[in-house]
Amino acid sequence: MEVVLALVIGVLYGAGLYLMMRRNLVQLIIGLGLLSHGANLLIFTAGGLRETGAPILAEGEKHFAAMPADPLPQALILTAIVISFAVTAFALVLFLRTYQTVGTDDVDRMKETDT
Amino acid sequence: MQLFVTNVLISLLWALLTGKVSVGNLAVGFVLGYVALTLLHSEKEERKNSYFRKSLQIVRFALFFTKELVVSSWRVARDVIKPLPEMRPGVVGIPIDAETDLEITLLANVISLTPGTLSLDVSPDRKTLYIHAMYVINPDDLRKEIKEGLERRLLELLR
Amino acid sequence: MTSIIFRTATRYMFPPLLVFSVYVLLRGHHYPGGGFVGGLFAGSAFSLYALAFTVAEARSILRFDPRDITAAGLAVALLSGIPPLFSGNAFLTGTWWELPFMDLGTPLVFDVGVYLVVLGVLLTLVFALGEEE
Amino acid sequence: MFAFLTICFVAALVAPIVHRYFPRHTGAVLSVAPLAMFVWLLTQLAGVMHGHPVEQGLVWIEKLGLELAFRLDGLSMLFALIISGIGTLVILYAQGYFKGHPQQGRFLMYIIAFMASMLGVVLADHLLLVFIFWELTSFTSYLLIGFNHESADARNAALQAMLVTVLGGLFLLAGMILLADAAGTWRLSEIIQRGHAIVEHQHYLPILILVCIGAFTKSAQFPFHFWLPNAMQAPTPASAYLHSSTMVKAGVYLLARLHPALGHTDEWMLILTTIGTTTFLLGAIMALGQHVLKRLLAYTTVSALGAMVMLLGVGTKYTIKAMAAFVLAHAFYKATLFMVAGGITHETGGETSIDKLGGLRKAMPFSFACALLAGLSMGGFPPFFGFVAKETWLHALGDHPLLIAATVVGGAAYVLVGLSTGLKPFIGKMPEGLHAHEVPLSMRIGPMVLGLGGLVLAFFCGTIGHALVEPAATAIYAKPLEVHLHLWAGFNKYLVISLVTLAIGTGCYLARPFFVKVAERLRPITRFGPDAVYQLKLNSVLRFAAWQTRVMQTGILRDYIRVTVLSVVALVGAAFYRAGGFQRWENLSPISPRIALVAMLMIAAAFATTYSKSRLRSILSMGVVGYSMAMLFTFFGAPDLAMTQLVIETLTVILLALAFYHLPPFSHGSTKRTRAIDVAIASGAGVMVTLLVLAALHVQTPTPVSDYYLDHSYKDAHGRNVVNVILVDFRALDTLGEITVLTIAALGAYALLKLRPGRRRDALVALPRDSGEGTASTKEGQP
Amino acid sequence: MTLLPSLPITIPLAGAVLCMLFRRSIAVQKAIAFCTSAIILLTSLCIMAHTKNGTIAVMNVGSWQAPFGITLAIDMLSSVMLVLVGLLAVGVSAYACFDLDRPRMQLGFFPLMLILLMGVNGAFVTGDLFNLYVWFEVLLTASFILLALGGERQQLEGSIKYVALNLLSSALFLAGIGILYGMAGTLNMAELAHLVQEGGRGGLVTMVAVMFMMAFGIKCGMFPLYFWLPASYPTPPAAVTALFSGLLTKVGVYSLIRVFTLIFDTDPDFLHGMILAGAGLTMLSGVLAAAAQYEMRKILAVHIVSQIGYIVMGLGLFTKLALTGTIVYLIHVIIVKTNLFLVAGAINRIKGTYDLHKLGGLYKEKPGLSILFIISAMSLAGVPPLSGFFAKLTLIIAGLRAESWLIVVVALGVSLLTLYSMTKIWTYVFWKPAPEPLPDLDPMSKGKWFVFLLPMIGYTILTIAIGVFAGPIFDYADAAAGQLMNPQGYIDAVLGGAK
Amino acid sequence: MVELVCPLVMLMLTVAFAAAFVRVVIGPTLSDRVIALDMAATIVVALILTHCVQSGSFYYIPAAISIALLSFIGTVVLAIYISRGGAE
Amino acid sequence: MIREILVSIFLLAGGVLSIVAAVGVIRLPDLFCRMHAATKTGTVGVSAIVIGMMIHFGNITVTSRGVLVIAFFLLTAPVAAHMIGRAAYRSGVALWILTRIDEWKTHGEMEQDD
Ligand code: NA
Ligand code: NA
Repeated sequence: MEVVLALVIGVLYGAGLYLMMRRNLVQLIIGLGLLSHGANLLIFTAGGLRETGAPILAEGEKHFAAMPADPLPQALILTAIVISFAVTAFALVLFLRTYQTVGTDDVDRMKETDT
Repeated sequence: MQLFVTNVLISLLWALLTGKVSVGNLAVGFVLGYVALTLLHSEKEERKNSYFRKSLQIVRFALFFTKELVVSSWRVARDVIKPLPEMRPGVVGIPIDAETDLEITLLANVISLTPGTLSLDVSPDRKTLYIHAMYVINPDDLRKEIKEGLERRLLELLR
Repeated sequence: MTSIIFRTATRYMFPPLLVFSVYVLLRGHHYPGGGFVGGLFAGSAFSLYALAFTVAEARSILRFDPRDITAAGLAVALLSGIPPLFSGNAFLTGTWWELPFMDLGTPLVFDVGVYLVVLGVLLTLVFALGEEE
Repeated sequence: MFAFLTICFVAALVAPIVHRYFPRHTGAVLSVAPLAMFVWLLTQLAGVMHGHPVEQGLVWIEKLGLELAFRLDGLSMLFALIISGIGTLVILYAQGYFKGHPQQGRFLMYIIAFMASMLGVVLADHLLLVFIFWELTSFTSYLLIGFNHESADARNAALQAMLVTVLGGLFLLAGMILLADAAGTWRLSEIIQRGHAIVEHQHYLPILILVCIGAFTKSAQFPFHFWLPNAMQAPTPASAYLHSSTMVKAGVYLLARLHPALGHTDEWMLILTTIGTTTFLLGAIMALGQHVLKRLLAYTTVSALGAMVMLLGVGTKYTIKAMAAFVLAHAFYKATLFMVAGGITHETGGETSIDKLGGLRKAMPFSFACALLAGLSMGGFPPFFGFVAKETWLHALGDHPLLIAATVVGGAAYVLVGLSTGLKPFIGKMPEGLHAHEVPLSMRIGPMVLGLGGLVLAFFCGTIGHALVEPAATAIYAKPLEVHLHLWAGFNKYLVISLVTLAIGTGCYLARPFFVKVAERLRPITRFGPDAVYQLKLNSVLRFAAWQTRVMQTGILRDYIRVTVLSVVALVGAAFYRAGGFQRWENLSPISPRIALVAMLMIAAAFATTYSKSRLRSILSMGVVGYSMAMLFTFFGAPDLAMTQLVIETLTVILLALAFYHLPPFSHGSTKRTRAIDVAIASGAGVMVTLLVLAALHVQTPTPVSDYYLDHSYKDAHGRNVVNVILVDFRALDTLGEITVLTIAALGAYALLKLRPGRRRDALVALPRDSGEGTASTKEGQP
Repeated sequence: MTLLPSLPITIPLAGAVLCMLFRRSIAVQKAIAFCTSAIILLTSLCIMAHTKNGTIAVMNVGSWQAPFGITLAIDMLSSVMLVLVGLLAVGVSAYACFDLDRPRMQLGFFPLMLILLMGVNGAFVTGDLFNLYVWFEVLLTASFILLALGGERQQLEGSIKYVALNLLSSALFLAGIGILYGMAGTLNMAELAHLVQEGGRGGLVTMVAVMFMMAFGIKCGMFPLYFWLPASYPTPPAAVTALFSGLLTKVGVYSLIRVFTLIFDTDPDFLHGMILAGAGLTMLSGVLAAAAQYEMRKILAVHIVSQIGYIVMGLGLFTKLALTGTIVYLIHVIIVKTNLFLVAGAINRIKGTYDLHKLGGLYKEKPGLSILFIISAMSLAGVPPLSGFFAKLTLIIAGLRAESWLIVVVALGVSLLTLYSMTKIWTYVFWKPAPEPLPDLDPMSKGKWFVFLLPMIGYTILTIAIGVFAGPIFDYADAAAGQLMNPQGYIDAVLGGAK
Repeated sequence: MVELVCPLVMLMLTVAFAAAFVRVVIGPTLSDRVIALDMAATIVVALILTHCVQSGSFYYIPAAISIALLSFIGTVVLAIYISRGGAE
Repeated sequence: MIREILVSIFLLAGGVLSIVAAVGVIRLPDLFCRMHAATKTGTVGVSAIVIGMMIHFGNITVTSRGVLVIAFFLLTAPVAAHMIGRAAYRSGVALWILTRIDEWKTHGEMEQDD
C-alpha cells in the first residue's frame, strides 16, 4: 500500500512542480495546490497508515479497544490544509490583482523587478 | 401546526416513558399520539381538517412520488444501458398554476427529481416553467401529465 | 442572476445551515467537526445567501463586518488561554467547569474563536471577491 | 598614552563644533590635541632612549583576546613624534588653507581622526589593534582624498586608494591571524621575541607574503604604487600629511616592526629588496618626466618608500640605521615641499604646473626660503639632514654595488625634483598673468619649522641619532646597536658618490625639458601599467557581476523554480547516494483494490491538471484529486481530515471560479523543448520524493506521542475526538498560529482588492471619513 | 516561568487583535503598534535577563509534558534574537508611523507588522518542529501581504516570485517534517535530537537533513536559492523592507542553526561541508549581484544574500568560535541592515527616488543623514571598530583556525566588494553632485527632521556601541555558542524540565 | 453479507467516480465538467456513507453532509460563472 | 438477517444506480441528457445508500442524520441542476441534434441576463 501511495505522492509533487513551471498564473496556483496535496499525503503516509477506525472514543467507553489510526498526523495535516488554503486564497487575489495591474498573466513577462 | 408539534411532543414523551429513544420507538409514539389526537379533536372540524388532511395528503404524495421515482428511474436506467437509446429529448414550456415562490420552487424541484424531466427555468412572468424531458412524444401529453399529476397533487398539499 | 428557485431554496436552507454549523462546532470535541468546519459551514451559508441575493444583502443580515468577526474570533481564541494563568498554569492549559448538562472548558471557547475566525475570513474573502467589479 | 590618543579622537569628533564656535581659529584650537601628544612623547623620550618602553593595556574583547594594548618603544617613538609633530603643523596649515571654506570643520575632523588612527597604528602592541587602526587610516584617507567630492577624479582616486589599501589590509589581516596563531600570542612585543618559532613555522612563508602584500599596498610599493600619485587629488594639507610623512609609512613601520619576527631570512631579503629597489627606481624615474608640482613630489614619495623597504630588506644593522634616519629626513623635507606647493597653488589661483610658474621669490619670500631649504635637503646637498641620511645610507650599502648604483640614479632624480620644486617656481621671470602673494601666517609656520628643521637636525645630528634613530633602529634590529650620525664623516668614496650624484642631478635639472618630452612620448606605455590593470580588474569584476546577474536573475520565475528544484534534487540525491540507497522494506501493508483504484484515479487526475489547455478542466481535475484525497482519508480512519479536505477543496474551486471572472483563459504555451525539460525536472523531483518516502518506510514507527494522546484525550482533556483535542488542546498553539494565518490572509486579500494604485487617490479621499474600506460600502456588487 | 516564554507570541498577537478591532482609527493603531513593540522589547529583555547565565527557559504550552505538548524553549541564541526583534520593532514601528502612507495604514499595516513579529518570535521560541512550520507560515503570510500591500506593479511581480518560491520551500519543509515524524514518532526537537543521536538511521537522517537545509536555504536566501530576494525586497516601502531584511532571512538562518546544531549534527563532514560550500557561493554571488546594481535599495537588498553567506559560514565551520562569530554577525547585521534601509527610505522620502544616477549632493545637503549612512555602511563593510568588523574578524579567525583557506579567501574578497558597493552608494548619493537638482519633496522643520531620524540615530548608536562594548557581547555570544555546541543541556532542559 | 456487499459497492462507486472524472476531463463544455464534478462529489458522499456501513462507525456522516452542501454551492457558483459568460 | 438483506439490497441499488449514472454521463449525447443521468440517478443512488445505512445502524443519531442527508440532497440537487441547465442553455450549449422540440427558444422570451 505504502508503495502505491509513495508513487502517488511522487506524481503529485512532479505534477505540481511541472505546473509551477508553466507560464500562466493560474497554473502556478494549481501547481501549488497539488504540491500541498502531495505534502499532506506524504505526512499521512510517512506517519504510518492503518486501515482502522477513526481516533474517536465511542460514547461510554474509556479506552480504545482496538488501536485506531494515528491522530497526530491527522491533526498536522488539518493544520497544513488550512494554512495552505489561506495562502492559496491570498495568492489567488494577489494573482488577480497582478493580472489587472500588469496586464498579462504571463509569468515570463513579469520581470520588472529583477536584474 | 400546533397539532403537529403536540404530536411530536407526545412521541418524545412516549420514548422517554418507555426509556428507549430509538427510531422505532419514536415512530410508535408518533402513531399513538396521532391516533390520540384524532380522537381528541374530532369535534373541532376546521383544525382537524388542516392537520389530518394534510398529513394524509403528504403520505399520498410521498407514495406517488416514490412510485414515479422508481418507475422513471428504471426507464432512464434502461435507456442509458441500451445499445441504441430510444430518447426523444426536448424542451417544453409548461404553464403553471403555482404562484408563490415556495410553490414554484417545490414544483420545479419535484419535476427535476422525477427522472426524465428537468426544470430549466421559469419565465420572467412566472407563468411558464421550461423543462427538458427525455421522452417527448407529444409535448401536450407531457404538459397534461405534469399538470394533472405532480402539480395538482403538490398544490393540493400546499394550499 | 436572479432565479426564484435558487432564492427560495436558499431562504429555506439558510437557518438550518446556521443551526447545523453551531451543532458541528459544539459537537466537535467528541465527534468529527469543530470550530473550523463549523465556521466554514456558517460562512458557506452566508456565501450562499450572497450568491442568491446580493453581497450587500448578505452583509446586512450578517450585521457585523466580517473583519470584525475575524478579529473578535482571534481575540476569543487568545483570551481562552488566559484563565489558566490565574491558577498558575501555563498559557492555553485546558481549564474545565462542570455544568449540569455539559462540560465547559477553555478548549471549547478556543474552538469558538476558531469558528468565528473562519467565518469572518471566509466572508471577508467571498464578499470582497464578489464585490470586485 | 591612552588618554592622549583619546584626546586626539575626541578632538576629531568635536572639530565641526569647534569650527562653528571658532570659525577663524579652528586649526589653532584643535592643534592643541596633537601638540599635547607631541609634548607628552618628548617627556617620555629619556625613558625610551634607555630601553624602558611605556606600556598600557586594557581588555576589550576577552573572548578574542583583543586588548587595547599600547607600547611606546624607540620605533614607535620615532614615528609617533613625526606623526604628532607634523600633525600639529598640518592642522595649523589647514586653517589657513581652508580659510572661509564651509567644510573646514569636516576636513579637520577627518585629518585629526586620521592622525589619531595613525598614532594608534604605531603605538598599538596588539596585532588586531594595529589592524583596526590600519583600516581606520584607510577609511579616513578615503574621506580626505575624496574631500573635493564634487570632482569625479577626486572620487575615483579616493575609491582607488581605499580599495587598494583595504585589499592589502585584508591580506594583512589574514597574515596577522596566522602570525598570531604561529606565535601563540597577539602581543607584538611578545611576537618579536619569538622570531625563531615563527620562522620555522609551517605557515612562515604565507605569513610573510600576506604581511608584505598588506604593507606594500599601504606603502605604495610596486606594483601597487599607482594609487599614490592619483591620491594627489586630496587637498594639499592632506597630501602633505598622508602621502609624505605618515600613512604611506605605515607599511614601512609594520615591516620594520615585524622585522625581528619575520626578518633575517632569505625570503625576507629577496622579497623586500626586489620590490623595494624596483619601487625606488621606478618612482624616481617616473618623477623625472612630471611637471605638476604635487605629482613630482608624489613620485619621489613612492621612490622614497621603495628605498626604505629596500634598506629594510637588506636588513643589516647599518641599513636599518640608515632607514631610520632616512624616515626622519624624508618626513621633514617632503612635508615642507608639499606645504609650499600647496601654498603656491593656493595663492596663484590654482596653478599646479612648474612650467607655468616662475619668479615668485618676490611675491612669496617666506615660501621661497622654506622651499629652498627643503629642496636642498631632498637633493641631499650638504649641510642638510637629507645629506646626512644619504651618507649613512651609502655607507650601509657598501657591500651592494648594484644597490649603490641604483641609489645614484635615484639620488639624481631627487636632486632634480628638489630643485624643481624648491627653486624653479621662484626664480626666473614671472609668467604673464600670474598673480601671487604670500601665504598667511598659519600656512607659514609649518614650512618654516620643518624647513629649518632639516638644517637644524643636520647640525645636531649626533644627538638626534642617539636620541631618536638609535632607539628606533634598536627596536627594528632587536639587538642593541649604536648610532652615530655625522654631518662630516671625512673624505671617502661615499662622499664622492654623493657629490657625483649631486652633479648628475643638477645636470638633469638643467635638462629637465628633455625628460618631460621623453615622458610625453612614453605616455602611451603607461596605459599598460598597474593602474590599467587595476581598472581592468575592477571592470572585469563588474562585468562578471553583471553577467552573473543576467544569468541568475533572469526575472523569469520559471527559471528560478527550475534551478531551485534541480538543486534540491541534486543535493538530496547526493545524500541518498551517500546513504547507500535504501534498505529493505518492512511493515508494508497489503494493497487493497479500492485504495489502488483511488490512487490510480489520483494519478490520472494529477496528470489531467498538467495536461490541459482549459483552466476549468485543470481546477476541476484538481478538485478530483482533492476528493480522492478525502476518500483516502476516509479509508484510513480520518473523518475530520476527510471532511475538512472536501470542504476546503470545494471552497478553493469556488474561490478560483470567482476569480476567473477577472482572469484570462490559458494562452501562453511553451515550446516542446521547454516542456520536455520541465517534464524531466519535475519527474526527477517526483522520483526523488517517491524514493524518500520509500526510504523512510523501512524505519519502525514508534508512536509514544500518539499513544499518549489516545490515552489522555478523554481522561485529561475531556474530549472523545482525539484529533480535535489535539487541535484545541494538546497542540492548540499550532491552531492559534493557523487561525492567525487565516486572519491575515483574509486581511491581505481584502486590502489587495480594495487598495490599488489606480484607486489610491480616491481611497485617500474616501478613507478618513469612513473606515478604510475603500469604496466597498458605497458599492453594491453582486456576481 | 509559566508565562514569560509565551509572551513573545501573545503580546504581538494581542496588539494585532487590538489594531484590528480599532481599525477605524489610525492614530490609535499607531499608538498600539508602538506600545506593543516597546513591550515586546521589554519582555525580551526580561527573558534575556533570565537566560543570560545559561538557563534555558522552558514552558510547556497547555501544561502538556514535553514530547506531548508544544514546548517553548528559549536558550541564549533565542533570547538574543528576541531582543533584536524587539529593537527592530520599536525602530521600524516608529519610522512607519512617520513615513507610511495613509491607505496602507488603514488597510492593516500595523496588525500585519505585529503578526509578522509574532511569527518571527514564535519561530525563535518554539521547541517543536511542526510548530516552527506554523510560525514560518505566519510570518510568511504576513510578509506576502506586507510585500504586496499597495498593489504597485513591481510589488506585485515581486510578490509572485516571493510567494511561489517560499511556498515551494514550505512544501519541502513539510515533507521533511513528515518523514522525520515517520522515523522518530515525535516532533519535539529535543527528543528528535535525542533519538537521532541514538543512531541507526544515519543515511536517512542525512537525506532529511539535506531537505531541511534546502527548505531553510530558500527561506534564508542561500545560493542558488535566493532568487526571490532580489525580486521582491526592493519593492515595498522602506519600513517594510527594513523589517524584512532584519527578520525574514534571519529566521531561516536561525532555523538552520537550530536544527543543524541540535538535530542534524550527526554527519558534519558532509552536511556542514555542504553548508560551508553554500555559504561561500552565497556570499560571493550576493556581493556580485549587488555590484551590478545601480539602485540604492536593490544594492542593499541583494547584499542581504552575501551577509547570509557570512552568517551561514559560521555554521558551516561548526566550531565554537565560528558560531560565536555567527551570532555576533547576526546581531550586527540585523541592526545595521535595518538602519541602512531606513536611511534609504529617508532619502527616497525627500528625493523621491532610489536611483543612484538621479541622486546626488546629499553630503552637503543633509550632513546628518550622511553620517548615519556612512557609519552603517562602513560597519557593514567591516571597517573597524564598528560592529561588522568584529563579526567578520571572528569568522575569519575561525576559518583560518579550521584551515578552510578557500572560505577565508572568499570571505575577505567579499568584504572588499562589500566595501566597494557601499562606497558606490556613498559616492553616487552623497558625494557626487546631483545631475539635475532634485527638490526636497518633504521639507521638514529641524525638529521634525530630527524626530524622523530618531530611529536611525538610535540604530547608529547601537552599531557603534556594539563595537565599543564588544567585550560583553562576545562573552554572551560565546556562551550562546557553547550552548549550541553542547545541545545536551537543551535536551535535558526540555525533556527533563517538564513539570 | 454486508461485509461482502460493501467492498463491491465501493468498487462500483469508485468506477462511477472514475467515469465522472473522465467526463470532467473530456468536457466538452464547461457545463459538462461542472455537472460531472457535482456527480463526483455525490459519489464521494455515497462512498463515505458506504464506508460508514463497512467500518461500523458513523463518524463520517458530517463529512457527507459537508460535501453535499459545499458541492452544491460550488455548482451554483460555477453555474453563475457559466451564465455570465465566463471563459473556460 | 432480514435487516442485513435489506441493507445489502439498498446498498447494491445505490451502487448499481451510480454505475448507471456513470454510464449515462459517459454515453449520453448532450449535456442535458447527461444531466438527467448525473443528477437524478446520483440522487436516488445516494438516497438508497443512506436508507441502507439507516437500516444498518438503526439508531436515532444515524437515522436523523440520514434523513438530513436525504432532505438536503432532495432540496439541493434539483436546484443545482436547474442552475446549470439554465446557465448552459443561455450560454448556448448546443442541444443534441435529435432533440425534437425547443419551446423555450420558439417562445423567444429569453430574459436578458442581468
Ligand atoms: Na489546526
Ligand atoms: Na475539527
